[in-house]
Amino acid sequence: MKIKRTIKYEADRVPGFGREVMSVPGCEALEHCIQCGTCSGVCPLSIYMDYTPRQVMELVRSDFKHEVLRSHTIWLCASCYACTTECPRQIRITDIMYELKQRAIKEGVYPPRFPIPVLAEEFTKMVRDHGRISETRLVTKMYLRTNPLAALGMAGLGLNLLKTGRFSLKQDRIEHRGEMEKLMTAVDRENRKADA
Amino acid sequence: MTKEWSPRIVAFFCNWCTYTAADLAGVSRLKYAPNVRIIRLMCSGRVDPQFILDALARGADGVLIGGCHPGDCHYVEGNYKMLRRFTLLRRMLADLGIEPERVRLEWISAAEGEKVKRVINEMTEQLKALGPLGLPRKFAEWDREVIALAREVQDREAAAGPCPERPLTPEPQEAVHA
Amino acid sequence: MKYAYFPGCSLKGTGRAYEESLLPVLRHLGVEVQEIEDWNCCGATAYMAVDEGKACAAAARNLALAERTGLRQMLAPCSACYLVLNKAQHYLNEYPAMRRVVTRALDSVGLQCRGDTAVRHPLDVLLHDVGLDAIKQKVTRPLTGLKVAPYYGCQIVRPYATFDDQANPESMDKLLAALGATVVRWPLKTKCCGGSLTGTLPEAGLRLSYILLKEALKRGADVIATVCPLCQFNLDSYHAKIAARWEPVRIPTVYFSQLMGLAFGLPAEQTVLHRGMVPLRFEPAPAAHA
Amino acid sequence: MKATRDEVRIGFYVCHCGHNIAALVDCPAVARYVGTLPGVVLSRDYKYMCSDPGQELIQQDIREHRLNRVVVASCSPLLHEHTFRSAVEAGGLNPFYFHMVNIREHDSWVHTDRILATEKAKALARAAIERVAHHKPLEIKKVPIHPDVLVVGGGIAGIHAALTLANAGKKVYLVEREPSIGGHMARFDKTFPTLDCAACILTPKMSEVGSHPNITLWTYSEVVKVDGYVGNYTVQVKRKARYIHEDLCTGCQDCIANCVYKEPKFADEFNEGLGKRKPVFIPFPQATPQVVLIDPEVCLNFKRNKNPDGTPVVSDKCKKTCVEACGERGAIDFTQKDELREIRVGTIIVCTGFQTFDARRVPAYGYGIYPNVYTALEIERLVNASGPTGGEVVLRGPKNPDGTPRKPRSIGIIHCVGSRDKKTNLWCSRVCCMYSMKLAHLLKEHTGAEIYNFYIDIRTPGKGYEEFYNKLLEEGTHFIRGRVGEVTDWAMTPEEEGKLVIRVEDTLAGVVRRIPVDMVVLATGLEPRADAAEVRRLFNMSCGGDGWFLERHPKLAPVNTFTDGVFLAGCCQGPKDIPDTVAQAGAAAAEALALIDRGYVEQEPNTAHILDNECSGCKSCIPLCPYTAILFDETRQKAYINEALCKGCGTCVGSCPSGSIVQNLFEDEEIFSEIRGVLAYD
Repeated sequence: MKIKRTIKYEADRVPGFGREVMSVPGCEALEHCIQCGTCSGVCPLSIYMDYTPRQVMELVRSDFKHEVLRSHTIWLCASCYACTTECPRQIRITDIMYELKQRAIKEGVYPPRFPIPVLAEEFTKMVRDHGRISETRLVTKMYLRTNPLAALGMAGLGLNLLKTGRFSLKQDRIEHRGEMEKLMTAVDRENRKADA
Repeated sequence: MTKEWSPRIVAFFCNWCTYTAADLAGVSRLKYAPNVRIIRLMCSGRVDPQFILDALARGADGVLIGGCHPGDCHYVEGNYKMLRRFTLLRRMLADLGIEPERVRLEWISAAEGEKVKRVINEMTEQLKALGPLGLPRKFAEWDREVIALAREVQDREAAAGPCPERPLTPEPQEAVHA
Repeated sequence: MKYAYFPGCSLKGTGRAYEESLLPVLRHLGVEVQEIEDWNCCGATAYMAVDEGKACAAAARNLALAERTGLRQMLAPCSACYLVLNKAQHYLNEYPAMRRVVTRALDSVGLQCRGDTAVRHPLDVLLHDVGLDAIKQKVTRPLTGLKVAPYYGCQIVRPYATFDDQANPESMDKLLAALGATVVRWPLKTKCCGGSLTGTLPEAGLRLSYILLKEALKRGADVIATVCPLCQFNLDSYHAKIAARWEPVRIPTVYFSQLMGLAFGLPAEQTVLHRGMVPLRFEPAPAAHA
Repeated sequence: MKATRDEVRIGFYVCHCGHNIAALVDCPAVARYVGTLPGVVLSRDYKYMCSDPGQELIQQDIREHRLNRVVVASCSPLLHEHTFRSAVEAGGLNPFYFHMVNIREHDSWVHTDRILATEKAKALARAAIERVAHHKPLEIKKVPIHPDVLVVGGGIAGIHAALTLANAGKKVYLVEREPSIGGHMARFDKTFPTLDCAACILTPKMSEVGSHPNITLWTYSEVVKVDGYVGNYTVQVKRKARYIHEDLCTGCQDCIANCVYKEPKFADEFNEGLGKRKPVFIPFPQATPQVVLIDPEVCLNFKRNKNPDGTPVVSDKCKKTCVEACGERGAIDFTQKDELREIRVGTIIVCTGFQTFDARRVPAYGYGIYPNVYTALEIERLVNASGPTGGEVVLRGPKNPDGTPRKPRSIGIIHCVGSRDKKTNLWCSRVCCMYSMKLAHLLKEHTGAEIYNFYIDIRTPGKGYEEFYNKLLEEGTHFIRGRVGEVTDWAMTPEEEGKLVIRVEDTLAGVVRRIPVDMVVLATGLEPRADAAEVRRLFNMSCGGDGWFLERHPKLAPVNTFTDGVFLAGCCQGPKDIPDTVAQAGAAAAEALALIDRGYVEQEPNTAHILDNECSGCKSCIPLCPYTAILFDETRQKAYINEALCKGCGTCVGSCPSGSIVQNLFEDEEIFSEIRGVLAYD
């Protein structure tokens, strides 16, 4: 029998983390959470989560940063907004999940070869470089980076897409190339200014 | 000025709704800007336009009037009567070159402590942006100008030589607003 | 009626059947659309997970381009685009700090965004601008006998849509009924299809698609009608995997616009039913009086 | 003017109110500052001015220092003006030689900067000093109180208040909108936590109301207009046509038995539409008064269209078997019209109650979509022995294959429906936890079903309430802490087939669960009645932001309103259970009695009068007065004010072009000096 320490010490907290998250636009209402569990009750993916959405909310509020950023929950959120519309305290839970994903990516604390952040990263790169997404190409790239074997398993799907005329590895792009990159650099610059 | 300038607001609140709402804001420990001095009246209908002009003339940068919501007046329709006078007054103020934002009428019910806070904070910010009205100082300046002008006329007339119909020494000028 | 049209990446790729069927239907109803010049990816759900400022900037570039057309209304058929563009507009109007950053970023590429273009969904436009009566008039081959499960998915009713009820949307129900189809009532019409998780975490994602397909079949539906390229993809493309993991639940999933084309009697290259992996086999007969 | 100034001797007191004021206002500094102002002979700061020693201090100073004006800077005048006026009077001065400065509610409690708060206190104090110099001695007027009382609403609150007053010998008008008194309580089966039957404890009180010589009971009636003021209200009551002469009906119900409709056919309001009634009906067996009524919407003797004035058109198409059955009693009258009655009362008690939250507003719980989803009030009727099923709990949905009604084997009770939710009502409705547990107990008793309670928090603050919770736990009722996400009818697993499935996070276990049940009960919350805003206007009351009627003070004046002589009781003021409602109704009755038995009310002498010499006779004030207190003397061409009618709003004063109207306590000079005072700092 393998046993694990589950107690939390004050040293496990990162004081200020909760406040920091709650200061992000869209995340303010978290302070009103009454832990009713409606979010988990309506979440179609809560059945796979290590922490239910409700627990994530409490962990954020209580500054348990490491637990939250390492949880699978934030990656399982499919952005269906059911929790956000049903929450009796109008907490924008989906937006909080986005915020937590961002922080996890920035800090690089997600599991290696974990496909979801990789997809997000490839996605943003493609938008930055080309302005548009070529889905099949994007998905192929994601599989190659995370699980090449699974890409083989998807071969049947690719074939079907090809048959229905929906498969293309051609990269679609906007005319004003470089404009997206310029735009994103400008956002970075403005954010840095705002932080300073 | 040694102290940073901060607007002064004189408020006329009706006893039944807005004054009570301000009490509620206090009981609820809401925090708002300390720039307002509240004067209690029984009804906003009691607010005489002269009160507003007098407050501005004596150095207020803004005047806030608080009454019950339309239809809720404790005295049936005092607030409507006020609204009528207020609309006229605002037009007049604009003609005098006083920004209409300086005089504000708000319906605040006894339950709306939160609104008292919001309105006072908003108005304080607005007046900060507008800057001081400073009527007393302006009056003093005008008075000085008027007196100086009168002196000038006297001097000129004196220089022009005596005029048989008029006495030589003019009557002393009194400051109009001092 | 003229709208700036934002197709989005999916409608040019795996979801091309949506665009291919929607545009002829709109034309048929006298709705003009003008594709926004040089639009870019809206940012979808993935971008929000990386940086909300950039996500807003990417979306705002499209809003700015739409404003340039002078058309005050923008049509966004893809659910993700519809949500993201609306969300960006909300953020720009609610958070001054965000607006500042985005305005300056747009400025660096010579664009301005006022943020006052109404971002609208085709269902909204069809029901409220065109009207069911006008649609009914165009129906030459009513879909009599076809049992359709209307599937709205998540992102057009939650959280920013105002054109339909969040819990029980009915715009597509009414539209399908106007086409002569039998509308199947089911409680899953706004449940999540799994989104991008079908690709990234199939066990979790596909299960959601499986539940939808199974329930639609159980309620006697012949076909599922969708409004979203990702939903259509998820419900249409993974039948083999779903059958292997759980049980076969074969039922076709098409865009509502394809069903409209069918009812309007538009030619096959405008209903593009051949693009579905599970084919819809239904030939509506011409209306008796037509 | 200079002369009066010289005579003025003001005493100034600034109150620390413990730390309430002193924490943010430098009271000694305020006292020092005020001490330098002209006319002030004495300026003190003191810990608690409202305490006995504080008041004695004022009296002593008046005598020793020959003060003739007093100013106290402390809390809101709405709280303690009366206290200090009395102290000034006890010191030998006219009580109106006093003015109060509010530096607590309007200063120390709402600011954060000590220097600025102190500055503000000084400015306000200075204004009062300037003002009080102009005060004049005034007389308090006494107005007699009409001893009759109007009680609006005949639920348990109204019933209890009316009986208390009537038993004290006062004449009471009890006006109820519905055809019978009893309110919500009459529909309940048992009451928590004692489980005594609601009807058993309520009906004796109802019949006592019906037969009490001091109570005039008007059911099926509504108050439509209220005029006057404390002690002297004139009220118009609309008595709606019930097409039955109340005084002739004996309650025999022969008309019902002989109605042309052999079977009851129309949804019965009292049973939440679960049962049926005829067009001529009595709401429920114990209805008070025992008088039937006819529903013109469905009675065959009326046409479905209406007269232009909204009254139904008599068709005379029906055989009128009811009239035949009534025979020479002749109680039925199809031509009856709504009737207006006017009464005079001195005090009013408003007990208009609540409405239950409309469960359709939470579509995720499926009310109105799935037949086996019920509201709690429906269950109250379903478990009641005199309810539509005779107390048998059977499902509304499809029957068994053999045609017998299905009985639930598992039941989910969802708490907090519509409550604690920013999208609907943010407040906790206070009674749902307890009534849900009561229903859990009753349903278990009736069906033996497996019962699940889904709650956010269990709230049992009441005598015997926590013990009741404990009893439920012993009975094996499941308690799952989690707000239900959704109720649907799609099955994941074979055991879910044909059931309603509740999806919820069991937050204590930290897992998401799907629980199939046969019946779902929604514990809907309490909310203000849809017409609360109109009722509020009618009686000149205030509503809180949430829509409940506002009490004068949440702790110290819980049954008073901002209008003197109008009191509140029961759920119209906020959600509460029966014991609290009855206690509040008793309190409201006691407040009314206190007024009546004193026999008079004191009126603030803040009325207006016209300076005869200065009135130009322009008549512009006359239409402004809502009380028609301003009259015109044609011979002298002057206006004059009937001070008995004047309420003291000052609207005429504010608009008199010649400035010839004076309002006591709010004279122009008093207000101008206050303006001068608040602006004279820096």
